[in-house]
Amino acid sequence: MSFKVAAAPHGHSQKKTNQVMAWVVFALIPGVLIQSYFFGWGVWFQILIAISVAYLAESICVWARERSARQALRDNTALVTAVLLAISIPPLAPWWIIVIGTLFSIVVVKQVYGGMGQNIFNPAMAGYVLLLISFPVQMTHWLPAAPIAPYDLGVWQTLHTIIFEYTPAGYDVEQLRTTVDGISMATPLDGVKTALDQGQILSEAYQLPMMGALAGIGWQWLNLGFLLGGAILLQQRVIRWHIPVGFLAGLLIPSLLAHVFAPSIMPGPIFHALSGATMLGAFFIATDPVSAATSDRGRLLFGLLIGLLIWVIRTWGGYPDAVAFAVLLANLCVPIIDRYTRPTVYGHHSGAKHDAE
Amino acid sequence: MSEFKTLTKQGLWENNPALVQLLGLCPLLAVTASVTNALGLGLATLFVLVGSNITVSLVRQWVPQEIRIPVFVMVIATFVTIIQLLMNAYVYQLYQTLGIFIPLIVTNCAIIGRAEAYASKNKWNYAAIDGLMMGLGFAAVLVVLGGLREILGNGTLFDGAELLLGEWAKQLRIELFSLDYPLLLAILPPGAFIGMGFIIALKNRIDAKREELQASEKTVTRARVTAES
Amino acid sequence: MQDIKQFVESGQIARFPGGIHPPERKQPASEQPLRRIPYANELILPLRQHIGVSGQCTVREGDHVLKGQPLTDAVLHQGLPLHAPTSGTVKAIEQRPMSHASGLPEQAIVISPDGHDQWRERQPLPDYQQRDKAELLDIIQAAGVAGLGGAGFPTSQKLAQQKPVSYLIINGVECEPYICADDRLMREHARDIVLGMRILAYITGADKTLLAIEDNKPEAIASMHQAISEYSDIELRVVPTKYPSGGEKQLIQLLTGHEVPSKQLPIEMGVIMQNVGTAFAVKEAVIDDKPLIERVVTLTGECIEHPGNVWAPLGTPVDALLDFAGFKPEQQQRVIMGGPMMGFTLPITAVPVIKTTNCILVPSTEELPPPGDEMACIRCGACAEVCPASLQPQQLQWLAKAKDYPALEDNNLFDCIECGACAFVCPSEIPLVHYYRQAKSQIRNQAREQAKAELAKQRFEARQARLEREKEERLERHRKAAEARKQMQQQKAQDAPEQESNNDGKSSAVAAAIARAKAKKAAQEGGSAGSEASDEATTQPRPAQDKSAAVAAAIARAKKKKQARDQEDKQ
Amino acid sequence: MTLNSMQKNGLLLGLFALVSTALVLGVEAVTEDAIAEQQRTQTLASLNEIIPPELHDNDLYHSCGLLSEPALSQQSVPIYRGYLNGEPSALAVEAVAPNGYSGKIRLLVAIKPSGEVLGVRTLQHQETPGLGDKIEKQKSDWIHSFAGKRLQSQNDDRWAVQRDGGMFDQFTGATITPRAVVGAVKSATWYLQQHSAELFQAALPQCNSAPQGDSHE
Amino acid sequence: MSFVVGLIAIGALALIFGLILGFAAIKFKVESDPIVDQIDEILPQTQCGQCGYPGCRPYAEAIANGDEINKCPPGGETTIKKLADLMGVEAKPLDAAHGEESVKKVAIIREDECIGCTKCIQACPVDAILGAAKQMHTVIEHECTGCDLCVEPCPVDCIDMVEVEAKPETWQWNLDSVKQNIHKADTIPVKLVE
Repeated sequence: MSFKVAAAPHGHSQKKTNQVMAWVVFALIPGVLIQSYFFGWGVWFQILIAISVAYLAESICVWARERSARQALRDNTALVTAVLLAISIPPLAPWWIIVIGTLFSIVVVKQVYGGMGQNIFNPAMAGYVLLLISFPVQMTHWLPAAPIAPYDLGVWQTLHTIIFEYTPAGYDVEQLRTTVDGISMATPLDGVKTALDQGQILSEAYQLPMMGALAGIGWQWLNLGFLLGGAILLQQRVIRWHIPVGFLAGLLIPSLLAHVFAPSIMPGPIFHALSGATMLGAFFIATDPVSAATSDRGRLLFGLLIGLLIWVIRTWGGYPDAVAFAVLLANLCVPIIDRYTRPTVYGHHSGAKHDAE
Repeated sequence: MSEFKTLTKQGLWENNPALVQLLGLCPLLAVTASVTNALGLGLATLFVLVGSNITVSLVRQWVPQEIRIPVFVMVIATFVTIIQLLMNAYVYQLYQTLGIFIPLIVTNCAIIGRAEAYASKNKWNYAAIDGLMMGLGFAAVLVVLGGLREILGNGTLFDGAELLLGEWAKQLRIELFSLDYPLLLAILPPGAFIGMGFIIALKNRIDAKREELQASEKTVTRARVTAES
Repeated sequence: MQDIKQFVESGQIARFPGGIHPPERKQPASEQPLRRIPYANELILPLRQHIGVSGQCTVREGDHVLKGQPLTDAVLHQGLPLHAPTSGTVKAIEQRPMSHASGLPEQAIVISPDGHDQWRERQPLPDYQQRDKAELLDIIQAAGVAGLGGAGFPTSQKLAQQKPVSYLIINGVECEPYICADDRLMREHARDIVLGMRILAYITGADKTLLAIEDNKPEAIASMHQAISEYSDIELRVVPTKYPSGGEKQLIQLLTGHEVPSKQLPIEMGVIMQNVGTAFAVKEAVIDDKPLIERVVTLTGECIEHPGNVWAPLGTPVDALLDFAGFKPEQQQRVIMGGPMMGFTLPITAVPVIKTTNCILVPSTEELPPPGDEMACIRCGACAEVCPASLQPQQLQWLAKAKDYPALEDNNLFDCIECGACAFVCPSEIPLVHYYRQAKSQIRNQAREQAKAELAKQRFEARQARLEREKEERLERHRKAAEARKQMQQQKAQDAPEQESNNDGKSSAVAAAIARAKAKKAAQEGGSAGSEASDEATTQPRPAQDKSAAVAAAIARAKKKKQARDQEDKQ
Repeated sequence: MTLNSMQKNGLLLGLFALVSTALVLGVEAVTEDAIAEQQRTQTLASLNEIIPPELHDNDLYHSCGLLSEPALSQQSVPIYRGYLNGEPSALAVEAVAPNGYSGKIRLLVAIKPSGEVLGVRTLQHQETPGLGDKIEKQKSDWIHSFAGKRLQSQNDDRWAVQRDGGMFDQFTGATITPRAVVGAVKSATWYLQQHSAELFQAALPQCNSAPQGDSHE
Repeated sequence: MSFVVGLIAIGALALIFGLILGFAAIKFKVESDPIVDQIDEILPQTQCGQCGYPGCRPYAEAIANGDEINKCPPGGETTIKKLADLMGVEAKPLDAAHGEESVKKVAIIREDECIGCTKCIQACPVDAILGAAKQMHTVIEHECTGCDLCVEPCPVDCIDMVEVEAKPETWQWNLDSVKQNIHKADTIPVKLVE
């Protein structure tokens, strides 16, 4: 009788990769619910479109590359990419925006680089940046949050807008975000930045209609929702604390210092923490292991770098939010970070050599 | 004749300066936002390449090994400056567009690369053909990339060709489609990198396919180290 | 060195990076007392059981051997002799499948026991302190004692290092899941182990003996604690349960707070480590004159009815052990020699227990699910987190797949102890250790190939030089012959008018002979000046004409034979 | 040996340098006039667009003077003065908007002595194609929206993009570029308005090099 | 005027740089790297001639002069990779026209069929065959490079190329081979140890 031959070790622990990815999607749920509450049904349609396109694109690529499609589709990485991209873009963006973005993420950023595990950039963020650079108009058309929105769109109206770029009543997105007094509503980050650029001081900027108690109306809750999701991931040990902590430290410490020194023109840490994609970035995007640094020290550094870049770009850059750019820039630095944060291997400590003498 | 054939194949395809040697990427990526620009820089580079190749080949006997690089650079710089002056004088509009990229031709490694690798070792007529073919290869890639980016980013082809070719060229302009929202990325610098990547990938794919097709049944006679004794 | 002393004296336990806590599953095997297993029908003793060269066989097929009688003679000092586990007849000396992951066969002595279990003459030595260390080392060597914890390195060799030893560490950690052979041995033979430790301490001259046991073995700790209570220079160190605390390097780090420098031996830092099982074997070898002929083996896993530890005579086939314990194989059954982390699967069970066999594990699919499909690495870093050597397993994995051997060595592949922690936690179920093993063996093979290429090059060059020389000699010969001919013709021309009537044929023959002789002499001189590497065959004259017929016949014969063979093949 | 090699290489390199330089200088001599002519035509074309021929009868190109004025630019900028029948009729100055989306934007701003803006042209910029480049007259009519406007005071808040509550359109998706252009035109206009009288009088150093013409990049 | 100044300035600069270069050329002359030796070092030294050159060294010289690096089947992928690194070119797959990379082999002479013709001895590039005229020949296994040059000359076809026997210590952890390995015991003839 002959027995099965297998490689050691003969046991296995911990979650499988596809389960890890499934947990990421699961932990996004609170944030997505909040987003759909404040910003309408659009996010669900975007997610739906993104997932379909992602799986279709992934299947075709894997088929063209003559790899096992079953395995590639089961690992759930395409799902994560699709959902992250879908919740990053404005919920009422036309359908072709998310299609182009997802295609770019999956085909160019992921598969062309060799598929799962091989991409040097975060696919969702690279797709987002492509969209932001190419279609800045559509990509900055965020509606004001529900409590201050001039219009309330139903499911059908939302779908109509996504498909035809205007509501059944004939309003386009630009009109939807314009209040009765003819002022179009920007996101809090954008609003504050514009106000500051025009020489207003922070307290004036905070009087803007879209500002809420902590940061922007809707946005503050959205960020808290993603923070909750992040806590779930940490608790499940799907991610480790180094990147989020580095990320938030890199963003909040400089903003705190700046706020202390120039309280009238530098927004404080609470505003930064609860605006834009901060929490989504800290817990869901920067923590993508494939494109992040690997060692613990390296991850802390990687997170710090992203946080710092976000603060720098938000403060002095051309775009209001900067999570995607910061993540991509930090992705580029990963090989260097990895190289210089390599832990000393057992027996290679200088102390060890000294003792040998 | 066969040398001519080889040089043609090398320059246009097998050893294409842009696709294979990856030389001169700086101007290549910078000016290929439209076909017109690409064509302009391609022609300028072609001219310099041929001129420098011939000159280098002619003087090669008198140039000692140690100072060959400065001499080649000087030859190239002279040609580039002359081109710049001529363009400035006679095709001013295009000069405005390609402006800063013309002096960059001096540092286009493809040119000094050819001077060093080919012209300094071969007769002037061969060197001229080499320069011509390499220049054509380079220009072709420029134009293809320029076309790709212009179509994606602008929906047109040969937009502004009159700047290069004169008024009649206005008819060349083709409007493929009118975009409300062009794919800006294509005409921005990252688009050049991505487009270039795809063109190189395509070339490699074609080569692989060709190799597959002509899996030649060449046999190699095995040398015997020891049989003769 | 001073730091180490300070650390050890303080009684601290350090930490090592990484490590994992796999389910231990030492029960129920650890709760059963040690049992003896009846001798199997045949005992298979591979000539080579450890790193190094195999010994020279001293018995022949059909010989009768007594229990404890040496079967091989250790050539040089590196090898270890092998002993008959019981009395019986040498049934065969042949290739048998080996207890090795490769399943490759090796030369083995097969003994069929006669049932009398008759000992050879023994000379117990209770007063080992009276003998000098060298003598004790010889005894241990002659008893074939090898390290029973891991690789089976000859114990006498490890002890013979001429370096000062401060600490003798006795490793009773046994961190790998399932395995409880040392645990059982410590519970039941504490006094013998301590005696062995005394002998080892005496030989090494260590200042202090540290006995390390993991805190998941309270009974063993209690039993050992009692046994060492009378010795002031033995200290018990209880280390927290974590895999792989039992690794030599990791345990040294735990107990001394220092790392063994890469590519150095622990002895360099004044530390030497032996397994508890080895200590027991040393005691038996020295005091009872009982060579290493049996060892404790854990039989465990859910596919076994009576798990437990047994005294298994070396050479006992694994199937005999499994039958004894009531083995009920399932579909896709794995039989693992060693533990679940570092053990290897046996393709067949007709392989013997050898000196390094500590466990036979037959798990069910539920308790140790077989690995799923290998997925792509997502660089999650879980492997780096658990690596006790602080390596970057994911990086090594990329490099191993890319076969970038120089980079692998740069990334310290050879500091990997193959503990399997990385592969255990990998969410993509990549058999990381397997890749490292392949890469390591390939790197070693490349080094071998390189050495071989060097040799080939030398030989090729020597041959070329020789051919060149021979060619020159031949030319020289031709030239001389031509000269001689010319001279002769001249002479002939001169002589002709004078001695026309003389027999010129004769004189030319004489001249030719002289020329030949000269040429030969010249050739010989040239030859002796050259190296002796010159091969005799090529300088041999060709076979004479009449022989060629014989050759032709031989060729014809060979061709016919070949044809016949080909036809057979076709059929 | 060393000396020999040094001499040989030095002389050879020197010789090559002399020949090359001579060639370049020769070509330069040949093309000099053509180049100057080209630049003149180019600048004139732009100038003539915003200062129509009926508004001046002098040679605008030669009316150029260099103005050092921190309110307009750190460097001295060329200023062109148009006269009709000896009377001052138009002023044009190069203004720089330093805060464009990607770098500086060079503009040509012309006003009547009355303060009314005659026109504005973009000379050079690196704004995002498809968005910011609508400040080019080829791409959009936006730049014409300045013509005929007047500046009431330095803090005239109608001189801003609509988003900031002003009267000028911003382009969809791009606010920074028009905001920068409006700001630069505003300060240039204010300066010209305030100083028009003295500027027509002032003796300014002659421009030695013509400005760069309209750019399409 | 500027014409003359330009000429003089550039000329003088060039002259100075030329002098410096001339000086440096002599002063910092580097002995050319014996690239052929480095290449030869990488080649497997089987001297099999499959590359089309008589021996490894001639092929090394050919590579140094620009020949392809993928003509060495015995060296296989590893050698090509190393050569690519050394020569700074892209590694490419082995040129199939020269043969395929296969497992390491050694020559074995079926001794009862050998007629003692010495032809194989002359063919062996590394003198790894022992024997004399009309005497049975044998291969010194650990010196055989597996080049198979001796196979063809043998008039009675008594030389076989057999795979180098795998040993546990040289085993490459190829788990797929385990199933075959366990059957090897049956095929290996039982040998008595003297």
